[in-house]
Amino acid sequence: MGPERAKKLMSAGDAVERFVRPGCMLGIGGMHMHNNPMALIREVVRQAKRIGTLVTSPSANINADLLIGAGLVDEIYCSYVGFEHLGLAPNFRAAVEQKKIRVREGDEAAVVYGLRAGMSSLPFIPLPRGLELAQTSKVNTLDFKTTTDPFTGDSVLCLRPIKPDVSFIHCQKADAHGNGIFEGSKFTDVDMAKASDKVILQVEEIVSDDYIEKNASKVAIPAMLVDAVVHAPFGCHPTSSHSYYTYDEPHLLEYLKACKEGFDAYLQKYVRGPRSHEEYLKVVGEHTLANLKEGR
Amino acid sequence: MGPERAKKLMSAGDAVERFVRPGCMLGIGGMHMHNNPMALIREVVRQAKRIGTLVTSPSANINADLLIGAGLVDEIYCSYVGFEHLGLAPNFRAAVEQKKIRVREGDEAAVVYGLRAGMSSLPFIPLPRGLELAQTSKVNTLDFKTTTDPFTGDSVLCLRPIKPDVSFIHCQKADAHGNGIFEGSKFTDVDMAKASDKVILQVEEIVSDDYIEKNASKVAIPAMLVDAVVHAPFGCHPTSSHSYYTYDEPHLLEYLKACKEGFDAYLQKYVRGPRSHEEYLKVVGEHTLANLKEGR
Amino acid sequence: MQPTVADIMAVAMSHHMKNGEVAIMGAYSAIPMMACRLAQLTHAPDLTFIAGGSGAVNPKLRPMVQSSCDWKLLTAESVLPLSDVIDLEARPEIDVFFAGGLQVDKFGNCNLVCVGDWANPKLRGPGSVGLPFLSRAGRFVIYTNAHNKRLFVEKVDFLSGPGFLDGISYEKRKPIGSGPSLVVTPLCTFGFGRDRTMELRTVHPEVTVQQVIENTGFQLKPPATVPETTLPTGEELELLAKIDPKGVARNSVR
Amino acid sequence: MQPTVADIMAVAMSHHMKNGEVAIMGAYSAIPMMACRLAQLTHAPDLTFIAGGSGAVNPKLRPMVQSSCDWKLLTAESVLPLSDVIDLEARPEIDVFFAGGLQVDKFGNCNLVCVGDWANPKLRGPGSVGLPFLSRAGRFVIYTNAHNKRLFVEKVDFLSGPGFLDGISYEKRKPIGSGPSLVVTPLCTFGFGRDRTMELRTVHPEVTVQQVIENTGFQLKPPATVPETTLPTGEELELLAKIDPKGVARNSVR
Repeated sequence: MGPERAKKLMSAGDAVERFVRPGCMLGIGGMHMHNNPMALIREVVRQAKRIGTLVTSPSANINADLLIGAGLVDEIYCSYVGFEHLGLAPNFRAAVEQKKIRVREGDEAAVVYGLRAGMSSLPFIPLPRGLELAQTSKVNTLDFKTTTDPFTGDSVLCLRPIKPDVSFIHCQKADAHGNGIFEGSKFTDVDMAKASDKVILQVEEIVSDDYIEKNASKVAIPAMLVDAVVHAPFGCHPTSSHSYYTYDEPHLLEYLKACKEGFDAYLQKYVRGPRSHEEYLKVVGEHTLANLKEGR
Repeated sequence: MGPERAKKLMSAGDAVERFVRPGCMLGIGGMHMHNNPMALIREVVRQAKRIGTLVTSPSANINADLLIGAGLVDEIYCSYVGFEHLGLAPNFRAAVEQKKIRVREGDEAAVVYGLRAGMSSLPFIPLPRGLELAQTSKVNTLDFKTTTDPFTGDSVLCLRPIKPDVSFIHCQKADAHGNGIFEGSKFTDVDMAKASDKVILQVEEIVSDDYIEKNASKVAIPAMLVDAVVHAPFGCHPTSSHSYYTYDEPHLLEYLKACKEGFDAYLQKYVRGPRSHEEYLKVVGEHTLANLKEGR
Repeated sequence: MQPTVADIMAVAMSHHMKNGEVAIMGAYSAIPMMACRLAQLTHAPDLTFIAGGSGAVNPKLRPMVQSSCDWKLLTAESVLPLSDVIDLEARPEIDVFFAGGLQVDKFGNCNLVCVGDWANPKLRGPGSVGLPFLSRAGRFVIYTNAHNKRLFVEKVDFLSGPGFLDGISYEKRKPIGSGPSLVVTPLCTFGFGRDRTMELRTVHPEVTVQQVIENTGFQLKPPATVPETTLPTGEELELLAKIDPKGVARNSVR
Repeated sequence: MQPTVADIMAVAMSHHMKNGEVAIMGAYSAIPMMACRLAQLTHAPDLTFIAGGSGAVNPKLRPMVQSSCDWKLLTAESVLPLSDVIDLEARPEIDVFFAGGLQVDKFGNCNLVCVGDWANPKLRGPGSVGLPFLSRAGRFVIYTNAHNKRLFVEKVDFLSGPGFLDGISYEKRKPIGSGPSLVVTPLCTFGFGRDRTMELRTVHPEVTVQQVIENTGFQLKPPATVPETTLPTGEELELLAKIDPKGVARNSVR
């Protein structure tokens, strides 16, 4: 009963065009080779949107490395960019060594506590004692500063809040309004959504309002935080989407090889060539996708 | 397969005797007339354990008022003690007006941000701007102090972390190791468990290790935080246990009346008289309990 | 069907809500919840409301309940841990906060802590709970289930929820939100004037301006004619009866 | 059945874990996960371990996987949001933290950031991730999948994970945890001496002390006889084969 509600469903292209301003701070969810919102990321490359500052979960993978390889990232605030058991992140590595990118050195604490400060509207956040022993704060004086603990008089290391202008988050299910459900790990994605001004939610499946009502306790991202819902089955490929499909290790190895042997060819074949996510999936091939679903 | 794991199951009496030190800071979960861990609280009264500081969720009810009425609370750090649509909290009100209790005046922000600082091992936590306009911080200079925002130079109101020595938390299900599942609202109970040194978990139902493995994503309190698991069906009576039974409004009204007309009689009938939670339930009566289950 | 006082109050609050806004309420808020649900079913399908402590976002109110933390509220769109609710309370997204108090003063300041001096209270109330967040809300609505001189006072004895403070110094404190916007009582509705004090806007049916003046503890300067509060339409009354068939909220005033 | 290098490493780590402790590991930690599961199935049924980014507490490793964030790890006892894992990392409850690095120095300091100067790196690594939390862990175990002079260095080029710092000033920094306790490499195990530097404790079968010295970038003063690393028992080997039948971790070294 009652009047119709507005829907936030749109294509990846429309969402990126509308909500990613050139030069903005972009937050990207997912961790290691899991839940990376790749359909949205490939769209950023297609539209050649410059990213002022890229911030990711504590462990970035191809989500960051691809954007860096496409030459679109001015600055990265990062804790880890790598491919876990598959090795280093070649584009990230090369860009830093060749000084083609500014690094705001972070660590897990920087990202997690920084997002917390952002999501809770704290002016800054003091860190647990001991974390000041690492060298991170010495090479990043923009984000780490010291104040006085008003209760003990001790000097305390503090972090600047992280508040992305827009974030890309992938979860498995959402309704058309943006009530999002994770069917696996949440990583730091809920915190990132809460800390961000705008959120684009990429999902495997659109579910009905009724489904959400019956599963309200599973909704981790409330619709009020979400500005666009993008339906992108296999949208994390070549990374995994928890409980839907596993990561494509051969593709990731092909990617890593391409980084060394000619990244433009990779971008042409998989990113700039296909005009949409649907075309990308055709390039990857049904058979491959079916196998990844099997192997989840 | 493998060797047997230790179990943390014990009676309310044993748990309170073992983990509640006289004069300690006690945290109590539940909110308004829901999920109050009453079986444990009545046991504190039976054992006449003095509470140095009582801290509750942002909205306490009979959980705080009963302990105060029994004369066991030296100090309370509180945001709200009341009975919602049923009126004020008579024992709390009388104790404050007659200066029989010290009040560390708080509010929702104080409890929630304080627990967060406690659970995340932060030395202190700065508050979002605007909260300093309320009078709370002016009458509680123990918990609220000011420092300098190292990023802006502004003066910022900060809170002391809340770290209870021991907390009583009620959830609906747990295994014998303390992996706890809420089948309804979590209130601030997970935060409180994380901020506390020791946790006594009161539950409606003990479930198997297998059940937990199949529902791992629903476990909100990991066993490593829990020191004792107390099986207490209807352990929240006269408050509700979400999804298991509703609150006993006639009993709460009887309680409110008793506070004015002779609280000792209430304590004798319902708390000190019955020697255990099982005996308490007999005094309340099967028929009443069955009705509350119906009305959930 | 005759509207109850609660019906009239709910409709006044419902009309105050705009489509697409986010509202939040705390304890003892059956009428604001009913008002928000009514707004969703009429002019504001994209209104979002959060039932305070329960963490329920857009509860369907099947059935309507008294307690803000009732399990039945969890038939909703999502259920957040309270910690997340507090984060949202602190965000600029919250357009409307519903507030109340033991005392409310002419500047819309609210007090839930005590009558008399804090250190020597004549009456100790429950405590401030979420009222300090009023300073960060887009705007806020004050609702009360009574209207008398003990409740509507010249100056609150304790400042739990900051309204326009003393009026004069408000701007200097760099407020984040825009302060109180509407007051709904069992007798009338108030708005706020240029001097940031309460002004009588409408009186409910069968209530006289004189009655309001006599039951208000600060001076009112009502205009010559004060209109009657807009009554529920037939459609609104039907919807209210559907939302709350047992009268849990509808019969909760007087 | 012959033990693999990974088997020997896992058993060394397993024996280091005590019943009732809590352990945590980050990325690329298949061997530590296997070690903890083995400990649970032998002498430490009440050991708890958290598989880093996945948030899985006590994953059953059915099956064993390479990635620390794999969905398959969620067959576990509980699954925490990463934010909760970080809170636990900062609590004194974490008895053992598993760590590694691009470089590890003689004081047990770890570096995951860069080789060379941070501003002009010869090699840029992935980043520090959770290593700064080593300063708060009860103790920590360093494991590496290689053993050479580029990895085991005199002094790390970047301090990601604080070990005993420069040894001398360690106490003055009021450490919270007790620092590194064990190092497990494909060649040997190290402990730490009174001067807080690494000491060779055992060499794996078919490895000579001379080999270890030649592949370590800081000076070692091994005693006259260095015992062989304790080999897996028949029962342990059987359990390892059950935990990891496909050799995902067991065949991951060399």
